[in-house]
This record gives sequence, structure tokens and C-alpha cells, in this order.
Amino acid sequence: MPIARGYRLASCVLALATAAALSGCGARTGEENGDGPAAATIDTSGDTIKVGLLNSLSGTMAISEVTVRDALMLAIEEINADGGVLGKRIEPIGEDGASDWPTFAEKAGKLIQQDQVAAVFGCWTSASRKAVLPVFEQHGSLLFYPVQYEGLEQSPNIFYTGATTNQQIVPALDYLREQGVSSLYLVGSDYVFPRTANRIISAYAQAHGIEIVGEDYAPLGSTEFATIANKVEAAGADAVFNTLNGDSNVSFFKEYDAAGLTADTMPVLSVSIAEEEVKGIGTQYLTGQLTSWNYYQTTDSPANEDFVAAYQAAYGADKPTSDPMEAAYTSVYLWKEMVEQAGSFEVADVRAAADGITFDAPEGTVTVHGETQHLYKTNRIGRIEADGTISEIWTSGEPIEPDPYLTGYDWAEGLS
Amino acid sequence: MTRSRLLPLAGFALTAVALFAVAPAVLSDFRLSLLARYLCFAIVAVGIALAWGRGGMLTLGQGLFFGLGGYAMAMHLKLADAGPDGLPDFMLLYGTGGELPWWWEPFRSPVFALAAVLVLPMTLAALIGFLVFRRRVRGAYFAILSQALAAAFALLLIGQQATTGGTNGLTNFQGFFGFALADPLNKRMVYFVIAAALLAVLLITRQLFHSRYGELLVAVRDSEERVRFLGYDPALVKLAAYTVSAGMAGLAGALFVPAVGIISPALIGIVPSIQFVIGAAIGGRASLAGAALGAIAVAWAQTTLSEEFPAAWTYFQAGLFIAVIAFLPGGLASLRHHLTRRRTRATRPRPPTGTPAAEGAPA
Amino acid sequence: MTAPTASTAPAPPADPAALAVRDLRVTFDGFTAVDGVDLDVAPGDLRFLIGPNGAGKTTLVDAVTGLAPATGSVRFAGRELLGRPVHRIARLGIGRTFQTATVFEQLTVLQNLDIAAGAGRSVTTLLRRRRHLPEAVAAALETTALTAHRDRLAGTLAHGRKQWLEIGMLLVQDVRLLLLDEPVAGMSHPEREATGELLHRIAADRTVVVIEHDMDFLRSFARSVTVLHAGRVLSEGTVEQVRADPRVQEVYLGEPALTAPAGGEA
Amino acid sequence: MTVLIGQSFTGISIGAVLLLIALGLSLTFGQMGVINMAHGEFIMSGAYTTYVLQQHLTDAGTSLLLALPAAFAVAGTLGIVLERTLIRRLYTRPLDTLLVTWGVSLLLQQLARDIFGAPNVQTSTPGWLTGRITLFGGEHPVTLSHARLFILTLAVAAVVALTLTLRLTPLGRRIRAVVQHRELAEASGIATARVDRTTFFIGSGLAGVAGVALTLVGPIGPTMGTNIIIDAFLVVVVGGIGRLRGAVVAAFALGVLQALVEYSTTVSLAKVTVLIAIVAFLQWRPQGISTVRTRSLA
Repeated sequence: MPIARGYRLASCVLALATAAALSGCGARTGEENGDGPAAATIDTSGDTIKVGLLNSLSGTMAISEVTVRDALMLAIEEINADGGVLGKRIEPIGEDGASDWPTFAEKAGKLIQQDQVAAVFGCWTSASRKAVLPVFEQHGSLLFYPVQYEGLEQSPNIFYTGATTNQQIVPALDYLREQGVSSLYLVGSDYVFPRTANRIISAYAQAHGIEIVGEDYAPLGSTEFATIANKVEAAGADAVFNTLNGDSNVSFFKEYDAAGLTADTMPVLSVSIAEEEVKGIGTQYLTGQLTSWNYYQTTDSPANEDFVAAYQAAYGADKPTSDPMEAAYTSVYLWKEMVEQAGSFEVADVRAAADGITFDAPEGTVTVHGETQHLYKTNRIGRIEADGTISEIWTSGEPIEPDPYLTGYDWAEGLS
Repeated sequence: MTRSRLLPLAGFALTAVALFAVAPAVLSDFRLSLLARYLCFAIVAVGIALAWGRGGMLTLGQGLFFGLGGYAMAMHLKLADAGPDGLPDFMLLYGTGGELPWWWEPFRSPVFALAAVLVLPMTLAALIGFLVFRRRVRGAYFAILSQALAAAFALLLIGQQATTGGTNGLTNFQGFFGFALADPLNKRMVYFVIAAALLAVLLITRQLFHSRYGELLVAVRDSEERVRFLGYDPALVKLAAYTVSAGMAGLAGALFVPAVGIISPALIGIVPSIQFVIGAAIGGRASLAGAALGAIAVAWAQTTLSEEFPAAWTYFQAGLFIAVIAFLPGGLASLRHHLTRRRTRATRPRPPTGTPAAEGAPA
Repeated sequence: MTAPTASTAPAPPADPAALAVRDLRVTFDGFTAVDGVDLDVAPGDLRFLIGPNGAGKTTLVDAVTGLAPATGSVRFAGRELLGRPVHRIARLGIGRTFQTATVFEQLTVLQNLDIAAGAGRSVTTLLRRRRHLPEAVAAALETTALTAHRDRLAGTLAHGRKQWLEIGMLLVQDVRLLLLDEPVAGMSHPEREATGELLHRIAADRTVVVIEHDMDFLRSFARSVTVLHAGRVLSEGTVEQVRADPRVQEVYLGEPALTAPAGGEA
Repeated sequence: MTVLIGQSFTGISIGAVLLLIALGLSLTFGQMGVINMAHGEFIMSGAYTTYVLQQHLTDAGTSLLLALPAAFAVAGTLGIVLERTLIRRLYTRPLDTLLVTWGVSLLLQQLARDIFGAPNVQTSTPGWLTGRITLFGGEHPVTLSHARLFILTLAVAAVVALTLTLRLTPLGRRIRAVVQHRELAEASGIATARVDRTTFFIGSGLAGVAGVALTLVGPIGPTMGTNIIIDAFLVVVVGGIGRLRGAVVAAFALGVLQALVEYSTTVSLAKVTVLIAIVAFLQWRPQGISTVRTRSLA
């Protein structure tokens, strides 16, 4: 009976498999596996030093992340033209995160384990950062994350070169309060950044006597905003705080405009609309609306003139530059400064050298805050103009010290 | 007869050797963890081969069950990391209050979580199937409906950020039933568990394919009404296959969590659900080996080709998919039969393709 | 061809497997396809159901087997059929065939018959492979002369063989009432003869209802005839009685098959 | 109360968008049994047609009106090409059509990305479509924007035109004949292949028209189709096969339900509610709101 024999064979194989699996067991949780926390192996053998670029080149996030990749490449080319880092040319290894969080984790693993890069630059969404974070921590490697985010995070393996909440959201609220805004409507996409941002906004509002008259979330990618526009209109707030992301902004502003709401009657302050997005939404619907960032293409600094000129020379004269691109560009230079300060590519050395490193970035001079691994950044409130640019109308003046857990704000107690 | 039975067995033994001896020996830790991920997709594909290839139910919503299994496992791992009475880290950050939601509580028990990995998706599939098949919703209606349900589940998860992690999903797991996931040796163990699971799933499905139930399932696929007139309730026949395939997707989702270290709504919605089907379709929807290998090959090609040529990869994948479905509905697995049919007057059934055999016979 | 094992039992069952239809009505979207039909078919009868196109023959069979929702009453072996789902009616021992032979084309002849024989199987039996040929299936293969083709895909059978396979499936299903919708359409002459004889043998201890347009076939094999017209019973009786009915002649005016003298072999 | 009325009007305007995107599908899926997942990309082609026209003709109003027939032609042509090359071979395999056309939709998306770039493009709304009318005044005024009104008018006009075509013209009679009994129609001398092609042209063309309308309310980008297609299919599934009436009722019913639920809860919950309502509805009427009965077994 071949069949009976077949099953016996099959069960033998399975039993062997189980045995193999169990015999392969390694460390239990809590045990230290040998020599303490892992340190990434970095390939420093050649006359080049490899770094990883991890951005979505396909999928829904490609629109934004491709521009970040371009800015990263620009910085790397400039540094290489200038002699490289510690005498080595930077060799960028690009990976496509494909707008898919597990793919990000997979590619991060590949860059660290297989390519043995010195650092990785990239990620955009918080979800992708959260997905790769354990990979970087496990392997003891470094990530430079260039996008404003929701704070409440401080990994020793990540440098955050975008704004945390007290450098973008809190100043925006300060500005609105200065303008006499006493009631707010919150509209956001349904994911971690808007939800966390709105918790912070609510806590701020409660402490400062601002009324939150409504709070709505739309699923990412949602394009039907008739009802939300109705609700915003009916609520009659002084201003709208907008944390929508991507395509939803297009529908939201078209509907907002159609509902007869304007920047004069009820301004919208957005924290996820930069120069690139303005083009896709249409200036017709956006003129006069507000944004909160650390950098605009129009920001007045010598470094920015060079940056914009170099970027447009490389990628096209009609290409705008934006805050995340600037933060990405800056992040490569900061890493270079840290490495040169440390005289080594090793992660531990680089981290030890990080505190106080400065760079004359397009947004002005930025300084690394060693304890949180964030940057001191200046906040700028901008107004969207009819030609699609954003002009600065207010600034926090001094660079703001990063405070990802908002520990320096009394009203923020209990948020984290 | 002997040959036709020994051949698959030899194939099975060969697969076992390849998975347990060859792959761990030649692949780096990183590549092996990639393979572990592909094997999870292969498990889903085997379930799809059962439900779609044999049962004719185009399950465009397998992400729903994959997600249920994955979240059940991830919730347990999160709680285990947090320790007794602890809260998962993301709840401390984004949650409201310091309370664990009641529906998280049972997942502290490893036994409950392991059972839930299979029971949750299968129960839900049984419920959906009962409602849908009983009312004879089928074909495209069923496909669209199952897709919509997967989309709805993803939306629901995203909307409950405080208790499900929202878009971020659940990530950053330290241990797997007491074993540190950071240890490469344990990663290897996870790989072996997944490989064993795939082998077991292949065995079970092969038995189903060749049992009387498997024949009945094909009959239901080809003419549901006719089966009804023979005294069977086709709804129950389909329900069983659908439930089993959901269980496989759930198992795959659960194993995916320790292997890849994340489960998120991005693995559940419409696009991933269709991706699951693509692998099975290209490999061969009604062939076990075809579906499993197809899923692995497509995932592998995605990783390697999309790195180099993201745009070209889309064209290639879409083009291949269109060509296979339109001109080779049995998938690449049916190539073998197309080639050998002339030589051997096969007495075995041709791999069913879901299409009525239109060709007349030389009577 | 040997006789099927089932037909060797000569005694009729204690509970007569009689079909009794009372005031049956089927309406689709305001169109009444069957309009108050009464029909009695006794065990051992071989009843032919004839009538012009649209007379309601197929709809009547649909209603009896649960496919078309109907009002009135259909009782078989004392049980009411209306309101039961299709597969439950089938389990009461009622089987049917369709105008176009409906077999499972992707399965072999053997598999087709095995499925037909197995509605009552337990889950554990279902989950195992078929080790032996069930006796009823072997017998049906013999009866329908399909033994040589048992491993061929049903989809590759010639048309006539498919129809026999369908009848074979009814045999292994062990039904007490067979409803056949044009079982010999498209068959060659010798095939029809063989089918007719097979029906005669089957009908010995079962109730058989045949929808048929072929008048030669009817004259050769019908034990009784019911003529439907516009959803009602127009006439009923033996072939001779029905042929003599002037109303039938009127309905079939211009269709001489029924009234003309029988062909050579009748 | 006025909120309810206001939201109902919002629902109707949502329904009008749903109806426009589902109308072409209702024809190709409902009447021909073809599940065209590339329908969303045909809509996208209509939107891009509007964009291209606006690039060349500076006046937003003229280009929008011109875009209507142009988009109909562009999307219709895409439809014919798809029908000729692939779908024609798959009429007996509806589920495979679904998968094949999904592959086609991937191709078309990538094509759009390569031609127009990955970011969204912008079009401007003509002056006569900005602003709104007030239906009821009062504390909670009920208003309807001109753009929404335009879409509603367009949807109604499309339904009327399609109904008249199907009822009154010889082409319409042929289409209905093929739908009801393909073999019989063929036997009575109707060139079914040509009728199929024409039906597909009209159905796909309607998708193009929907694309023009969507430029007024939503983003124009390579992925816009994927966001739409499931909604459109749900309308057709609920509406039932074979009759436009079902699709019309379904579109407005789903639109109003969505609008009412999302006003009091959230958009996500509203979407989930609508889906559950659809599953429940199919329990009650598995074949949708209205169906054409056929005598065939399958």
C-alpha cells in the first residue's frame, strides 16, 4: 500500500521538521545573547562608504517620497564632489519601500545585513518608521528620518531631522491664538499623526480657552468630503486645523471652496501641505490658506538660494522644494558632520559625537540636540500664494528646542 | 497508478529536503527570513487553490483572514512583551486611559491566542459563508463582496487607533513564546516552524483534493444546481472549503508576525488581497504545487525586480498576469499537462480550469 | 446490458411512491406558466408529458423539484414537497434530468456516478479517498454501458452518452421518482431504443415522468400520456386515448406526428 | 430636522457621483456579465482628458464642456480595444475577466504615471461652477454647490439618454435582445459581436464622462481609479443585473445612507455601516433591487 507508506513518510518528515525547529532554539527573552546590544557591521573596506536610501518609489506614497529621494541624492552628489566623508566617496544604495510597511522593514533588513551600510536615510509615514524601528534597534544601525511627525518617540537608533510637535503644531496654535482664534475645527486623515496631533491640540485648546467645535477623520485616500464640509460650515469655527494627508486634501479643498468657505471667512491651517502638494490640489482652491513648516522654498537664506538652484538645475526648473526635502538634504550633511567629528563610521561613535553638531541648512542654522536626537528648528507660518509658492508671514524667531514628549509644557501633562 | 501516487510523494519529500536542509544551508539569515515571508504567502495561496481553484469561489478578500490570524498572534506577543498586567507600548502612547480593552485580555493566554489564530478566521468565514452561500450569492458578487469586507475590516482597524495601533499596526515584538526574536537562531526556528506549517497545509489540502469531498467540490464549482438535485446542500460544501482556506490564511498571518515583525492594515485591504490571488493564479489555481510555487515566485520576483526597475516591474507583473489568466487559465502548472497531453493519453482528470470543457471528444 | 440490481425487486414498496399534484400554479412576473394542474402518477407508470412549446411542461417539473416557487400541493409518498429546498426534495427520492444534459464535465464518469450515489455519506467518508467501487456505481456503469469510459472526463463524452450518464446518476441516486426532460433529444435511433428499454425496466418499481417531443419514441414506450396546453391539463390517458381526443388534435393541428399513422417500427 | 434634509441633499449629490461612475459598469457588468476592473482607469482617462484639454484651451468652461464628448470618445476607444483584445475571449469566464481587467488597470495606472507623472495634476473649475444655490434658508441653510448640481444634472442626463437609447433605437433593441437571449439573437441575424463592441463602447464612454465630472470634486492622479471602483461595483451589485433602474435607486440610496451615517458618526464607520447594510440587503434580495429573469439553469 503505497498510500499508507506515504503518510508514514510524511509524518516522519513533519516530526523531523519539528525536531529541527526545536533544536534550533536560541536565546530566551530577557537573556543577553553574548556580547550585549548588537552593533551593526559596517563595511568600511573599500574606498567608498555605503549608505542606504529607503523611500517609496512606487505605490501611493511615491508622489512625496520620490522628491525626498531626489534631495538625498543631491546632497550625496554634492558631498562626493567635495571629497566625500573621511576620504571615502558615499555610495548610495537605493531601495523601494513601495508604500508598504512590511516592505520597508524587509528592505531595512537588507540594507543593514546584506549591504552593511553605515546609515540609512528615508521613510516618510510614521507607520513605515514604526515598522523599521525594531530592525534598526535589533541590528544597532542608524536611520535619519526627514519628515515632521507626531513626536512621542526617541529611539537611540534614529535621528529625527523633521519637526516634532513642539516645532510645528504648538507654534501654529500660538500663531492662531495671537490672531484671536477662539474656536477650532479639526479635520484629519485617520492615522497616527492626525490623531496624536489632535490630542495635543485639544489639550492646548483646553488650557488656553479655545473651543474645539468638531473633530473629523477620513480614511486615508478618502475623496468624498461633502459631509465634512457641511459639518465644518455648520459648526462655524474661527479656523480649521487640517491634518489631512495626500489625495484627501484635493477633495477637501474643492469641497471647502464649493461650500463657499474661504481663507477670509474661515482660514485652514494645514501641516501636511507643502509646495509639491499645492500643485496637485490647485492654487485656485488654496490661495490665502495657511501652513506650518520649518522651511519654504521662499525662505530667505544664502544656503537656500544655493539649494534651490542646485535642485532645480538637477531635476527641472519647475520643481519646487519643500520642507521634507530640505530636512532630507540636511540630514545627509549632518551625518557627514557627525562622522567627521567622530572620525569613525561606527554607530556608537557617531551618536556620541552628535550633540551640538550644527549645519547651515537652507532653513537656517540647525543644531543637533544630542539627548533626543532631534534638531533645534525654527517654525514658520506660511500663506499660500496664487502662484503656488508659500510665503512666510510669521516665525517663532529663535530655533525651538525639540521636546518630543512635550515635557516642557504644563498643559501637555498626561498626554504621554 | 503507482507512478501517479508516488510522484507527488517524491515531490513532497523533495520539498521537505529543500526547505529543511538546502535552504538553511545556502541562504544567509536575511535571505532565509525573506523566504519565511514568502512561505507564509504560499500557505495563503494553498488555501486559495482550495477555495478558488477547486471550489470556484474567487476569494478576493483573504487579507481579512490573514489579518485576523496575524492580529491574534501579534496581540499575544505584544501582551507577552508587556509582561503581566502591562500594557502594550503603543497603548501607553496613544491610548486613552491606562486600561487594557476587555477584548485584549484573553490574548494574554498563549493557548487562547494560538486557538484564536485558527478559530477566529474560520468562525468569521463560516458566518460570512453561511449568509452568502445560503442566499446563493456567488461568482463576481461573491468576489466583490469578499473584497469589500476585507476593505471594511482594514478601515475598522485603522479607525480604532487606540486599541489596534491604527495604520501603524502592531510592530516591535521582542519575544516569541519566550524566545528572543532578535537572536538569529530563533529567527531560524521561526523559519522552520513556517516551513513545517506549509508542509502540513500542503498535506491536508492534498488529502482534501483527492478525497470524495474534493470531487464533490469540483462538482459544485461546475454546476451548483445539479449538485443540489442530487440531494447535497452546495452551500455547506462551499462553506467547508471557504472556512478551511480562511483558516490557512489565518495561520499564515499568525506566522507572518514573528517572521516579519509587523502586522498592519496595509496587509489586509484590497491590494494585498488581490496580490494573494495573483501568485496562485500565475502558478496554477487548481494545482497545489503551482499555487504555492507561484506565490513564492511572484513574491520573490517582486523583491528582486522592483528594487531595480519599479516601473518596469509593474508592466511585467501586469502583463504576465494578463497573459496567464487570458491564455493559460490553468497557470504555469498546466504547461506540463499541455506538453505531455499528446504523449500520454492521460486517464487522470486534466487540471480543472474553471471553464467548461468545450472541446468535443473523438467519440 | 444487464438489468440494474435495483429493478430485480418485483414487489412495490409498502408505501406507494405515488406523485400527486393538486391545483399547481406557477407565476413569473405576472405570467402564469402552470395554471392549476392536477396530476397523479402511480408507481410502475411510465408517464409521458407532452404539449406544445410553452405548455408548462418543464415549469411543472421545476415546481415539483423545488426549482420554481409554486402554490397548490405536490405530494410524493405522502409528503408535501412545496416549500422544501431543492436538496431536501432530492433526498426524498426525487431525481431529474435537464433539457441539455447536465453532468460534471470536469469530473470522470466514475466520479460523476460516485457523487450521485453519495448524498447520505458521513463527513469522515467524504474526507477519505474512494477505495472501492460502490456496488451501485458498478451496476449503473454496466446498465448505462459506460464501464469502458469510466475514467474519461464527462465533458468529453458524446452527447448520447452524457444523457445516459445522467440517467445512470439517477439510478445510483436510488430515486423513487424520476423526472426526465427530453432524455432522447439528439440521440441516434439505436440509442433511443436502448434508452426506451432502459426506462421500461427502471419504471418497474419506480415512478417515471418523461417530457418528450419525439412522437415515435412516445408511441413505442409510453404507458400513459398527459397533454399540457397553456399551463393546464388538456387530456390524459393511454396513447390511443389521447390520440383520439379531438382537443389534442386541435392543439396539434399541423403537427401530424401524433395523429398520423405510426411509423414502420412502432 | 433641517440637518437631516441638508444631509439628504448631500447624500443625493454623493449618489449622483456614484451613479455616474456606476452607470457604465451597470451596462457592461449588468447587461453583458463582464466585470471590468479597469473601469476606474477609464474614469481616470476621462479626468486626464479634461486636464489635457485645459492645458491647450485656457478657458476652463469651454474645455470642460468639450471634455465631455472627448472623454467619452477616449474612454470608449480604450473600452473597444480592451473588448477586442481580451474580453472577447473571456465571455464564458466572468471571474477571469475580473482578474484580467485588474491587470489591465495596473498597466493603465503605470502608463498614466509615465505620461503625466506620479503626482496629482490640477484643473481649475470654471467660474460658473463655483458658488452655490440655497435651497432652504434659515438657521441651517440647505445648499447645493453649482459643481454638485452640474454632476447631478449630468448623471440624470446620462441615465435619460441611456434609457432612451435602449428603449427607442434599433441599437438599443439589439442590445436588449442580446442580453436576454444571446443564441436566439444570433440566430435571428443580429451580429452579436458588433453589439457587444458597441455596448462596451458606450459603457466605457460613460466612464470617461464620469471622469470629467470627478475633476470638479476630487483629485486627478494615476491612482484615482482604485479609490472608486469598489464603490461603483457595490452600486451595481445592490442595483441588480440588467436594469438601469436598480442602479439609479442603489446609487442614491447608498449615497444618502452614507451621508446620514457619517454626519452623526465618522466617515470610516459610515463606510463600514454601508457595507454591512449591503450584506444584509443581499440576504434579503440576493439578486439586487431588480433583475431580469431568465429560464436557463445557471
